[in-house]
Order: sequence, then C-alpha cells, then structure tokens
Amino acid sequence: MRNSGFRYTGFRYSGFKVIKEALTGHKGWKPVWRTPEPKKEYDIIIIGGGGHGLATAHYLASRYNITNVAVLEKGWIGGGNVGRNTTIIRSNYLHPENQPFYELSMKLWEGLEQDLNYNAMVSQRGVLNLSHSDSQNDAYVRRGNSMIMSGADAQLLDQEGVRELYPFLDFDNARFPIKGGLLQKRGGTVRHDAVAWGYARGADSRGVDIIQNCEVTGFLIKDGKCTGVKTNKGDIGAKKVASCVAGSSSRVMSQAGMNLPIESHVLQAFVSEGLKPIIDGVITFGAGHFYISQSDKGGLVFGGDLDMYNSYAQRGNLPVVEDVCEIGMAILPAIGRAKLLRNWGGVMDMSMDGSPFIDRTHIKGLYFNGGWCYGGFKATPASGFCYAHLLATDTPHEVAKGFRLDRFQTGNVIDENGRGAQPNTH
Amino acid sequence: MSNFKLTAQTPLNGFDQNFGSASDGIKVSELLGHSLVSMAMPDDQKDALAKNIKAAYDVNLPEIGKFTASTVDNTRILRLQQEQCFVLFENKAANEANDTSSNAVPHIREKTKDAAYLSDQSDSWVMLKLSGKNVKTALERVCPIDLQPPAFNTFSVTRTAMEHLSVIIMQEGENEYLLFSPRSSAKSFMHMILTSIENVS
Amino acid sequence: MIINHPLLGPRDASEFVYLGDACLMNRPAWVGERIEGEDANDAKTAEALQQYHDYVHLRQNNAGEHKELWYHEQGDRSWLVVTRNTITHEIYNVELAKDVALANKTARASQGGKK
Amino acid sequence: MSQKNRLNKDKSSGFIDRDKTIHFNFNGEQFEGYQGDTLASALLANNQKLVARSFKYHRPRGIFTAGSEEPNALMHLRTGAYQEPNVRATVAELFEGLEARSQNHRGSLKHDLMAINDFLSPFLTAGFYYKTFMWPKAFWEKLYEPIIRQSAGLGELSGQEDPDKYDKGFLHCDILIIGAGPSGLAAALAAGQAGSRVILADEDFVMGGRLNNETYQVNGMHGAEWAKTTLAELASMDNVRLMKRTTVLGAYDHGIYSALERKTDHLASTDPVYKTKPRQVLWKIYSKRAILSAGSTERPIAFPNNDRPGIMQAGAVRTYANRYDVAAGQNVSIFTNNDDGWRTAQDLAAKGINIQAVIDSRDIQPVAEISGANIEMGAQVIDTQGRHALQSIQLSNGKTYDTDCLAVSGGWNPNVQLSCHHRGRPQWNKDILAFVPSGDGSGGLPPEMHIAGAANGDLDLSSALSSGHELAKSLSKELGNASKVGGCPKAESESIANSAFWFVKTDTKSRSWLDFQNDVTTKDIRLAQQEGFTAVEHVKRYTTLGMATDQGKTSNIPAMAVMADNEGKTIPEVGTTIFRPPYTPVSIAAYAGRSRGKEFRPTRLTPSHRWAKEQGAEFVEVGAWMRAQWFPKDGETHWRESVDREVTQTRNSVGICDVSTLGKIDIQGRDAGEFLNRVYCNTFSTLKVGMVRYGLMLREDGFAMDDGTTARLGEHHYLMTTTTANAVGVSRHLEFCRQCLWPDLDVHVISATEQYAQYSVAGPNARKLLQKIVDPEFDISNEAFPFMACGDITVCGGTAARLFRISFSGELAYEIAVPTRYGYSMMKTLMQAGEEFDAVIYGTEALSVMRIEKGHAAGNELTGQTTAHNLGMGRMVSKKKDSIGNMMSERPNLIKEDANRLVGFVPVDKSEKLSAGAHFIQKGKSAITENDEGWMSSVAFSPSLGHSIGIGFIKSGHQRMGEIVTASNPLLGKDVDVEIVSAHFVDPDGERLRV
Repeated sequence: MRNSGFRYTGFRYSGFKVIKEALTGHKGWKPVWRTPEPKKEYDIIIIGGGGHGLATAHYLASRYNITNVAVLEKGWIGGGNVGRNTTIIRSNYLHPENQPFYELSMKLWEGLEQDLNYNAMVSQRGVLNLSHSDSQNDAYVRRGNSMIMSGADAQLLDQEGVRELYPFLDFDNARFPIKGGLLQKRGGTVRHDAVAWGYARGADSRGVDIIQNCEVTGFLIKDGKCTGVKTNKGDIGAKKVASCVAGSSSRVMSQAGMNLPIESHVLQAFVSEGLKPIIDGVITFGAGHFYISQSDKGGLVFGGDLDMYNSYAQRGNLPVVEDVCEIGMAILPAIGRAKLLRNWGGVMDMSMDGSPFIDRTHIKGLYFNGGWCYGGFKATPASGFCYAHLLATDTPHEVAKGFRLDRFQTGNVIDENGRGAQPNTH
Repeated sequence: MSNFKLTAQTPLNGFDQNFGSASDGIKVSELLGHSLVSMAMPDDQKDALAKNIKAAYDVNLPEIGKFTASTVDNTRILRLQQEQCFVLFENKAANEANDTSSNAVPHIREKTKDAAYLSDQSDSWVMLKLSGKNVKTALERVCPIDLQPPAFNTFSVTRTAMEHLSVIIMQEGENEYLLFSPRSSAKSFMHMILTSIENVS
Repeated sequence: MIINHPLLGPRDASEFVYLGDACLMNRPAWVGERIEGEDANDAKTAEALQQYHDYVHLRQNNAGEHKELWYHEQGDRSWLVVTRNTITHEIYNVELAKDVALANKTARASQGGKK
Repeated sequence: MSQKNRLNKDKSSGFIDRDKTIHFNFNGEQFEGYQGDTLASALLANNQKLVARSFKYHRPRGIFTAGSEEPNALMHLRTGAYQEPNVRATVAELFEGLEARSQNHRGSLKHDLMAINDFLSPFLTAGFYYKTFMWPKAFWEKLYEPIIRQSAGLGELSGQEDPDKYDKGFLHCDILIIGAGPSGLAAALAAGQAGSRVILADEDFVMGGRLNNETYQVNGMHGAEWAKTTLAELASMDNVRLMKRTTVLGAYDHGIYSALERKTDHLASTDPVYKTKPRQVLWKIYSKRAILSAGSTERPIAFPNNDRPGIMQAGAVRTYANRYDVAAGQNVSIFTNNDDGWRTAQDLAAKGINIQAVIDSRDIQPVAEISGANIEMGAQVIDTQGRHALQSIQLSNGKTYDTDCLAVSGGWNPNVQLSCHHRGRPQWNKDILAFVPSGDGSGGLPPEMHIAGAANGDLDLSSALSSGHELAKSLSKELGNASKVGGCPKAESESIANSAFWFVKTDTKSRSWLDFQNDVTTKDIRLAQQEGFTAVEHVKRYTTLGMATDQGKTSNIPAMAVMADNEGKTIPEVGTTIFRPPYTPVSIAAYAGRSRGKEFRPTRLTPSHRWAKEQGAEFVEVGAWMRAQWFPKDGETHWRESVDREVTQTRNSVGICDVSTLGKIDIQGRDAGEFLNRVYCNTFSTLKVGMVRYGLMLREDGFAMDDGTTARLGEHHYLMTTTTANAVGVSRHLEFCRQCLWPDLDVHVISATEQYAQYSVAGPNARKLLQKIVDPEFDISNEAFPFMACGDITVCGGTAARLFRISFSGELAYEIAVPTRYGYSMMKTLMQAGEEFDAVIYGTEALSVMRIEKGHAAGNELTGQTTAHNLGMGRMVSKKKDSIGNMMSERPNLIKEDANRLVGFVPVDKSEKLSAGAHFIQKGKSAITENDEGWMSSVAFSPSLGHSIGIGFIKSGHQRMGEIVTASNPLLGKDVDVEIVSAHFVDPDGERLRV
C-alpha cells in the first residue's frame, strides 16, 4: 500500500534547483507524474483528468488525506477545456449561491503556487467589465456590492477611470460608448496548462494514480449502488465514483442511465501572434460578448459567444469568428493590424441556468460535478476543493450547497443573467 | 376643426443617384409611390385567395421564393413565406402630401375579398432600386445569397441578412434589383449600399 | 453551416436562430383547472410539475444524431426541425416544424383513439 | 546600393521587371530592388543576411524560406498608424518607398542587448518558469512577471487605430481549388472546360506555384510558361474566377471556406487606391466541392547550430535563383537527405553560382554531377560557424567548408492543414516519409474536400498534374458538368527518392534547432519527455514547439522525429497535433470587415429623431435604437434640471414623448384570442373590441419574460406591444408557439414596429391638446373614450391614426400612432398644438422618473430573474386556463411566502440620494452575503415629492411597510437608511388616469 506515510516522491522546485540543474545538464529532473497501471480497487475513482478532476484528487489527498484515489483520463491529462480556455480568473458574480464559491476559488488561486510548489503564473492584473448604459451601470453596482459582501474586491470606474487604465480603447467613435466599468483588481489570468500539471504533480506526489489513455465505458451499478467503472483497461472497483468530465458529462452519465439538465456547446477561443505588451489586464465588452487579455508570451487571447448549437465537435464556425473580431475592433481599434494566429473550440457543459452542479446522484456512491458553462477554468480550485469535501464527508461544502441537481424542481435556480432554461444564452 | 396638416416623408427623401459611368456604373434610387401590404393566408383559404388574386390581377399565387407581376396597379406579389405574401403596388395616393395611407389595406381587401389577413407595411420599409452592370459585384460584398442563375434570376425574391440588417432582395430584370430593409435603420442600410458601391468601383 | 431549407434551399446557418432539442415541441398537456381545497390537487400539481420540469430541463444532448429546432429569423420566419450529427455537424434531414407538429398531433390523436 | 547577389543582370527570369527599380528602406538603410521582388528576395539581393532575432534567446535570424511558412524573417512593415508587426518578408511584395524594421531587439539588430539570453540558455530551458519565481510570494506580480512580460512578443502594435478599410464578401462555386500550382492549374483547366463554376485561389501574387520556382517542362514548354498560358485560358472562361493574393484560411462546415484577398498590401500607403479602397477582403466561399492543391513545404534537418542566417530551405534557395534572379549566397553548400536537394545544386550551378559542397546523408552514388562542387556522400553537417551570418560548416567526416549559404533539404511535407480543420488526423505515408491527408470518408476530412498533387503526396510533377486533372474531371461529372475536357498536361517524372534522416545525433553541448522562432531545440524535447511530457500535445505545450507564428509548418515533423527517436517509437505512433484555422495569420480587422466604429452595428432612429436633434436632445443608445434622453433648455447646466422640468410640466399640464421603439406585433386570426390566452398569463379572449389590456408574458419556466399592452382592434385582430428590448425575442417566441406548439390555431403574426410613429401625450391637458388635432367626428371625451379604450381615428383632416388611452406616467394619457411617414410632421404638430398648454417634450429619463413614481416595473425589474409573484402580480397568473409558464411558476421556491417583493423605498433623511444596486440589510446587521435581503432596482429624484425615491426587491416586502432597513452600498462607500413604502408614490389610487 502506498497511501500511508507518504512523502514527496519528487523534489521541490525552486530557483536554486533550476540553477543547479542548468549547471549539471538537466539530468536530475524527474517525471512530473508517474505512469501507473490501474489497481483493482480504489477508495475513490475520479473520471476525467482535467483541471477539476486533478484538483479534486489533489485536495482529497492534501486536505482530506484520502490518497487511494485514481484519476482516469481517456486521453492525455489537461487535454480538455483546462488546456483550451482563455485563462481568465475572477470572482465577480451576483448570486449568493455563486459568489462565495468563486471567491473561495480566488483565494485558492492566490495561494496556489505555494500550495503546489508549481508556478502556474497566477497573475492578478485585473478584470475590467465595461459598461455602456445606465442600467448596465446599475447592474454592476448591484453585482459589485454582492462581491464586496462576500469578501471580494470590486471597484466602480467612471469613463475617466477606464481611460486611465486603457487609454487606447475606443472612447470617441464607438457605436456603444464606454460609460465606465466594474473592476476587480484581484482578477486576472493563469497559465492554463500549468494548472493541470501542477495539480497532477500535487496529487501524484501524494500517491494518487493518474491513469492516462483510460476511457470509462460504463459503470458497475448493483442494487442502486455504484461499485466501480468499466474501462478499456478493464473493470476498476471503487467505493465512490466521481464524474468530472465537463463537456462529456451527458455522454458519461448516460452510461448510468442519467439524463442531465445540460447541453454541450462549442465555444471558440482565439490567440494572436506574439506582440509587445499592450493590454495589461483582462477587458470585457458590455454590449456584446467579448473578453481579451494578453499572455505573458505576448499573444492576445480572446473569445466571445458560443457557436449556439449543440456540438461535441471541438471546433466552431465562421460567424462567431467574425462576431468576436468585430467586437474586438469595436472596443480596441488598435488591434486591427494584430494577426489572428489560431482559433480553436472546446465543448462546454452548458447547464439550464448557467450555474454548475457539485452533488450526489440518486445512485449511491456516484457523484457528479459539471455544468460549468464557460466558467469552469476560474472555478478549478474551488470545484476541486468542494468536490473533495463532498466526496470525503458526504456533505456539501458550505459555499457549494446551492449547486444541486434538483434545483430546477424546487425552483432554486441560480440564473446570473436571467435567460432561463436556455443553455446557449448563459 | 383641425388647423393642422400632416406632411409625409420618405425614408431617404427620394434619393436618386448614378455612381460611375453610364456603361458600367450603378444607379441607386428610392422606390416611391408604392404601397406594401402583408397578406397572411389561412390554410383553408388558400384556394379562395388564389382564385381572387387570379380574378383581380390575372396572375397566380407565386411559389415560395418568387414574385409575380401584374399590370394592374403594377402589382407584384412576393411570396416570402409559405403562409404569407407581400403585395407591392403603385399607389398614387401614397405620394401625395396628405395621403391617407389608410387606403392600402382596403384596396387589397377589395381584391382579396377577405380571404387573407392584411396588414399595412408601406411605412415599415425603405425600398431601394439598384440597377447597372456592376450591381452584382457590389452586392457580392454584402449579400450571402447566390445571385447567379439558376440560383437566383428575374422573379426571384428572398429575405436574408446583410451587414447585420434584415434585407428583402428581389430581382426585377437583368441587373435590376429591388431591396427592402427596415425603415428605422434606413441610414445604416444606405451606408451599407453606398460603401459596397464605393469599395468595388 | 448550411441548412437546406425545405422551401428555400441551402441557406447559411447564420440566418437562423437556434433553440435546441426538438422535444421542446412536446409541451405537456394542461393539467386542467384545479379547484381550491380539493385533495387531488396536490398530487395533480406534483405530477404536472414533474412533467414540466422534465420538458423544460431534461433535453436530449446526444453525441451523434440530434433533432433540433432552428428559426429562420433572417428568412421566411419558419421554425425547422433539423436532424444533425453533433459530432460531425452533418445534416441528415430538414423539415418544417409546423408539419412535424401537425403530424405529431395526428399521431397522438390516432393513438388516443385506439385506447 | 548595388544588388550584389542579383543574378544575370541583363537577363530576367520573367518575374522580375528590370525596368522598374524600387527603392525601399530596411532599418533606416536605403536599398533597391525590382518590381516582382518580395521584401525577402530584395534583401537577399542586397546580401542582407541578418534580418531578425529569435523569441527567447535573441539568436540572429536570416531568411529561411521563400513562402508563407517563414519562421524567421518577421518585421515591422510601414510606419505610424500603418505599422504592421510580424510581417513575413518572404510574402511581402516590394513597393516603392516600403519601410521595414526588424523586431525584438534592444539596441540595434546587430548588437542586441537581449542576446545575453543566449548565454543564459541553460537556465532558460523548456518550462523553467513553472519551477521558479514562486518566492517570495509577492515578487511574482511585482518583479518576476513584469520582467517576463517585457520580453514578450516579437512585433509591436502602433497603439493607434488601424487606419485602413476592410471588406467582406460572399462567393459561390461548384469547385473551389485551393492553390494554383501544377495540380491546381490542371484541375482548374479541366473543371473549367467541363463547365463547372470554378474559383481558383492562390496566396501568391503570381499564380503557378512551384512551376514558377523550378525549371520543369510541361507540355514541352517551360513550366512557368505553361502556367502563364493556362492562366490566360482560364481567364477567358466566364465560369472561372481567378483569385491571386488570396489565401484560403479555414475549412468550415458544409463546404464553407474563408479566404483572405490582399487587395492593396502591395501598394504604398500614399497610393490613391490604397487610401480609398479596402486593404483586404475576407471572402466566405460556398463550394459544392473543394480541391486542396496547396502543394508541400520543405522541412529542415536538425543539426547543431542549424539556425544561423544563411542556412535556408534548399527549395527556397532554388526559388530565389529561378524566380527572383537572386543568389542566396556566393558560395553555396547543400545538405540533403533526398534527391530533390540536388536540384538546388543543379539549378544554381546552371546559373553560375559557385557550389562549394553537396552533402548527402545517404551513402549512395551521387545523384548528379555538379561541376566544381565537393560531393560528400554519407556525410552530415555537425556544426556551423558565423555569428551574424554563416561562414563555415563542419562535416561528420571531419571536413570543414567555408560557405555563406547552406541549402538544407529534409524532404517535403504535404500541406495538409486545411484537410485537418474538421479535426481530421493525417496519415503517415511511408513512401514519401510524410503525413498525407486521410482518405475520403474517414478521419475527419471535410466531406466535400478532395486532395490533389503534392498536398496528397504526389510529389512528382507528372502525377501532380494528372491527379488535379482527373479529380476535377470526375468531380465536375458528379456535379453534372460534363462538357468535353482537354487532355491531361504532360511532364517528365522526376526523381523524388527520400530517406528517413531527420536530425544529426550529437553528444556535444551545441544545440540543434527545431522551432527557429520560439527557440525550441532537440534538447528541450528531450527534457520534456524526461519530465513525463510524452504525449505530443504535452510536448508542444511544455516546450512551445510549433506555437509560433508559423504554427510549426517547418518544425513539427522534425520534432516528432526527435520524439519518436527518444521514445523508441515511429513517427505516426507519436501522433500529431491539431491544425486549426487560419492557415496563415490574418489581421483581426479583416475578420471585422466594415463593422467598426459607429458602423459596428446598424443604428435605428425613431420617427422623431430629426426633430429631437433639432431641439438639441441628448441621445442614448438603447439596444440598436438611439433615443432622446432629455431636451436641455438654455440655462440648464445639469441634466437633472431638464428632467425635473420635463416631469413637472408633464404632470402639471402635458408632455409628449416618442414611444415608437416599443415592439408592435399585429396578430390576426380566428383563434387570435385563444392564442393570446395561452401566451399571456392573464386572459385576453374576454377583452372587448376597442379596448386595451395590460398583459404579462411568462417564460415556460415561470419567470416573467415581457410585458406590455395589447389592444383588441377587431373580432379577430389584436395589436400587441412589447418592451423595446424584447420586441424581436417576443416575435420569435410567438412564431414558436404558433408553429411548434399549436399549429392548429388560426393565427398570424407580423411585426408592425416600423409601421407607426407612436407618441405618448400625457398630463392633465392631454385630451385638450389631442382634441385640437383629432378630427371632430371622433369623440375622445372621457365618456366616449374611457381609460384603456382604443380605436381607429383620423387626425389633421383625414390622416389615418390610432389612439390608445393608456398611461405609463400615471397621468391622463394617450398614445397616438400615425404611419411612420408622418412621424416628423406629427411630432411638430403636437408641439404646435400644445403651445397654448405649455406642452413639453420629454425623454427617456423623465419617462423613467414618472414610471418609478408610479411603481411600474421596467427593464431593471424585468431581469428574467423575477416572477409575477416577485413583481406583486402573482394574482394575474390565471389558473383557469393553460398558458406558457403558469405551471412552472408554481415551483415551491418561486411562490414561497418570504420571496422578494417589489416595493418602494424612501430615504429616512429626505436629503439623501438613493442609488440603484444597493443591497438591503436589516438595520444594525453587517453587510455580508448572509444578511442580504434584496436590492434596489431603480431610483429617481422625484420632482413631484421633492426627494429621492426608489423601487426594489426585498424579502416579504409587502408585509414590511414602514420598516426601516439599510440600503447598503459598500461599492460606493455609502449606506442609506430607507423606509419601506408602497411603490405607488404618486396618485396611488390612479385617479388621474381616469379623469
């Protein structure tokens, strides 16, 4: 048994270590995670080696001391949405069921590097939501107050305040002039791949088995209780099985006979060629859907609306590309001569009210985490943390107790933008 | 006794201009003096309506995506939808300063004899006539519809979107088109058309 | 994408507005008037609420063939039932929703007749 | 300046116009080139070897390719607002006065201070940043990251608005042919002859592809000559559209392709055409079939210090000689693993360029005789020297050669990118040692796409020509275009023998480059794998391999060979990363097209817009509409003064407001009443003809969707109004209900929003004013035309109009509608008729003040998150009939007793100003999430009451009248104590409405 008396199998990363290795030909670096074969049985099996799954494993091991855990990934870890998003983190929600959860996430981001001994480049350069009308301003005040009341930071800017931060926005010739904005200074970006790798390293070093190229093909369910999963590497038993597969949620859970209040939609993301720094923080448009930041490598990273139709294709179509670039030009006419380098698509698990689920299912021993819509990346730490809490204690974490699967029956919906049961509008 | 008189205005104040040379230029002019009535067709009245139309205009109800032209009031019946047509016709009164545009619906009602639900659309649209050798080249920049025959030819009509605007396009003859777009955005519509012409000239 | 409209031929999908699973056409029948104070009300209400919950929130989310509703907003204003593959985006079939709705109604009526 | 490397000064290849000298400027220095040059060919002609610096180590970089795959020669083109970063010199056409500047160096290009990074490279290996910069915690944002960000990127934006125009367009065709090289031309010719509608697109400014770069013969003439003849023939066909300078960027669903045509990039910014016409056009091409004939790209071989300026693709060196009359060096060596590399030696030698050595990794008989050249078979280049340009090379057999250009050929990769845009994975072809597109019908190839020529692995000319020809013929036939097609163009088959030699194995400390731009070396790959990043996507993401501007066009395959070797796998076992659009980088502005600035979206103007403008109104964007907010008068310095005046005058006498933006939907049919019963939560079938009723529309999930008044104009005829914002959505919803839910109802809907100019006339004198313009045969007295009446009338001597006696302001009020053509005139007339009453025009602000004074919900309350119950209208939801949303509105949480209720609020201290967005907290409790009891949705200064008022939602509000709570606004740092009151601040009994 590997799960007791465990110590760091790897070693700590540090500047000193980097220098030492540089001088000795980098021979000392070891694999960041192991490549184990699956055991017969685990205490907990997590389906999905994405950000949330790996974070769940990390927190199970590090906070709840549960290490007899396997993360099963059908491809390569971090290959889903954690590796194809626009890397934004923020805790600027309206509803009391959401905001404290995202604020917990923000706090976990703030301590992530020290927690993981891995530099995921959490970069709090600010998230600015532009406002273009008085009623939008009113809505921002309401939201900003929700943020502050949950312990987060928020600032309301007038047009001058926005101009000071970003003088090259279109203030003079815009179809929808910028009136001001809501700024969360603690918001920012994180190097997305490194989040997956850092959590993987954290979990692996505490004994969690990360098993890549292992696809779950069914659940072992007997008398209303889930006892494990079927995979392409054989059956694997478990006391608890935790699904955490984002855009594949409906596909995976249908194997347990469940129909979820979720639709899968494609969201495209965009990156430009590398450019010298021009945009410091994250900027979002208020009269349409658009967000942009600049990575530490210099690429403008941006995105907008969903393609709007159900899709598992991980690629999108041209109208959204045009729409996104039109909005980009509408607020930042100076990026016109920057060249779009690459655009790609990810599959979003869009829920009926735009908010996620972290809950037990009606099948004993089977748990579900999903419905993250576009918001999954920023939620990664808290999602993992609260899912680990639920798995370890069988009670929902205080800040995630609204994320129930039965909320559409009771009417306790968490609808941030008021679009109702229309997943592609959230 | 009312001492006031209302005067009518067209969306583009009668715009009429030639762009480029006579041989390969484009003529843009606002269509004036016409009324437009929407004619919704209940399923069980279609035959009756077709008969009434035939009697009044001596034309058949067009197929979807087509229009028919009658010499009576220079009427064109545009079949944009399965259950609805637009009737476009010359209406002298429509141009007079103090028109009662109220005559449009009664006029069509008389012809269709209550076999359809009518709604005046005369003031809902800006209507532009585009003609000239280069029209297709200009429209290529904004119109997603394939305007080459056999996909589209004289007597074709359809609704689509151009530069975020809803537009009805009909081909009246070789290199002759009529475009309708919602009246409130007439300025944006005009800008769209003129920019297209400018960009290809 | 291009949707081959049954009446108008191939049209760019950007002329359409997407709604979702075609099951949204199968709206549950009205539960009927509930008289205040009647015992049967609670059970009747609960059943209807469950039906509506499923109708509004639990839709097909197939990876593969998917019947879905599109509205030709920048066209002839017709609602269409499009059968499309959500993995490849291939479109197998396009029908007018009104025709489908009428056919469903007829089918329901004849089923009801058999009972 | 002399063009030192320009060949045969008096004899041109046919692509360079010796009569047209062009002057240009690179890094401040003046040079000359010719019409037909690219910036790269002109720089090479002038022996400018060092043109750039690499991203990470700031290594010197020279021109590497002659095409769009260029990883090195990126520069700033043009100046001022026209400055474009990261322009590939290899595809930038030379024009008079061109100005280019190199990028990514501090100090001069030659003496880049950042080159120190190269010496620090042992510390800056792949992923080093993940392992450090973590302590102390605060230093990341303050110190480490700013340093990293400073070194980000290559080129620089000007920071100014892009001054150019862009456009878009739509094209339709039977067959789109991508690439006008030999197979593309053969395909276009056959398809054109067969009668297909053809679009032939090529990224180059001269069509012909490699035919223009080589010395091949086709149909007995020089390949370039044949291309020219063929293009002339194609140009004469009405059914063929030739699009040069047009890059096909992406393959989307169902045969839609995006393509960028560069219209003016080859012109000076001062050129009149450049100044007035769109710079680029983004085409959306609808094709029934597509032929990908995009050719192939030569790959390098990795060997130590293989990145120096002067080390180039062998094919590019040949292109510069054959097409551009430029010798890439005076003393050229070739390093190849295949027969094709020898063509470079042959072609250059034929042009009189000295060939120093031909080094072939294969231990076979020399492929050709190259006079004067040292032939080294079975040898490898194991190191190179030369700081800013190549000087010498060392071979594995111990020899050293001085050379200023090393032409490297590692074989050719089919350009499969577009074939993979549907996430298809290419297949390994072991005969040509390269990936080719997956076969038809499998592996995600776009269904309408077919591949021809080198892109399909048909690397020799003869099979490229025949594959294009045959494919076009059969696809045309499939589409029913069967006119007679000419014979297939003929060419000799040339030798393309290749070998699996990818990189020079070395134990030395020197580095072998794979990704020249991002500085990824074979060592980085090894380190990544050593650390467990074995999946090809992991390697890419960890090392940044293939993520540079060229997206790995030259680097990916050699890198995968290194990965395979390290892991003991084959290349196809390693796998492939995914190719994504666009094929080459595209200006963001091109995707935006014309939708910029004020033209970002269409603007809708109200019928009285011109009049309001004449009055000096302040306008505001409301969705697509521009609406007048208020109408300042002389002497008014603050907007509130104007708004207060507008409200007071309206309440005291009469005010007029343009309300045309409200959605109007004409509903007719025998079942129209039943239909409305089902879409509104309240009942409409009982409404009398000639009357109006307020209606609340729910979503199926029970939340409020929209509200408005609906008038019954006839037995089977209703006119519905919607809020401005929801007009389109409600129309769509009604069509859904009509077509999908209740197809058997006889009901028809059409928008009438644009048809009428509609004005609210409100205030005690409203009737008196209207009586002056309504024709006398219409009695609008309170008795004849009571509150909520409506009817057709005529005004001003016979103009048709409609009158509705409805009120949003709470005053005696009407809305009068006339056909839009009379909108301007009507507004003027109303104001004229109102002069005697001191009528006032009011804008949306005064409208809002008056509706808040009346407690009417609007956009801030109808957020899609509120129910009839929350709004205090729960009783309106009829249980006696079926209607959308009436069932789900009964969910327990939505009808609970302590749900939020809409009520009014007044400040305890009347001088305090309320603000929307404040949250309600019980007095004395702290402002934290747990204590949150609701929020203030709308506020106004009520001139009628003389203080600030608000409406908002608070738990059980209707039962808490008189309670004092705190409206907490920590965001603005202000808490105000407020009293809960009825939301009907003015005339709560509604007496004024009915007089």
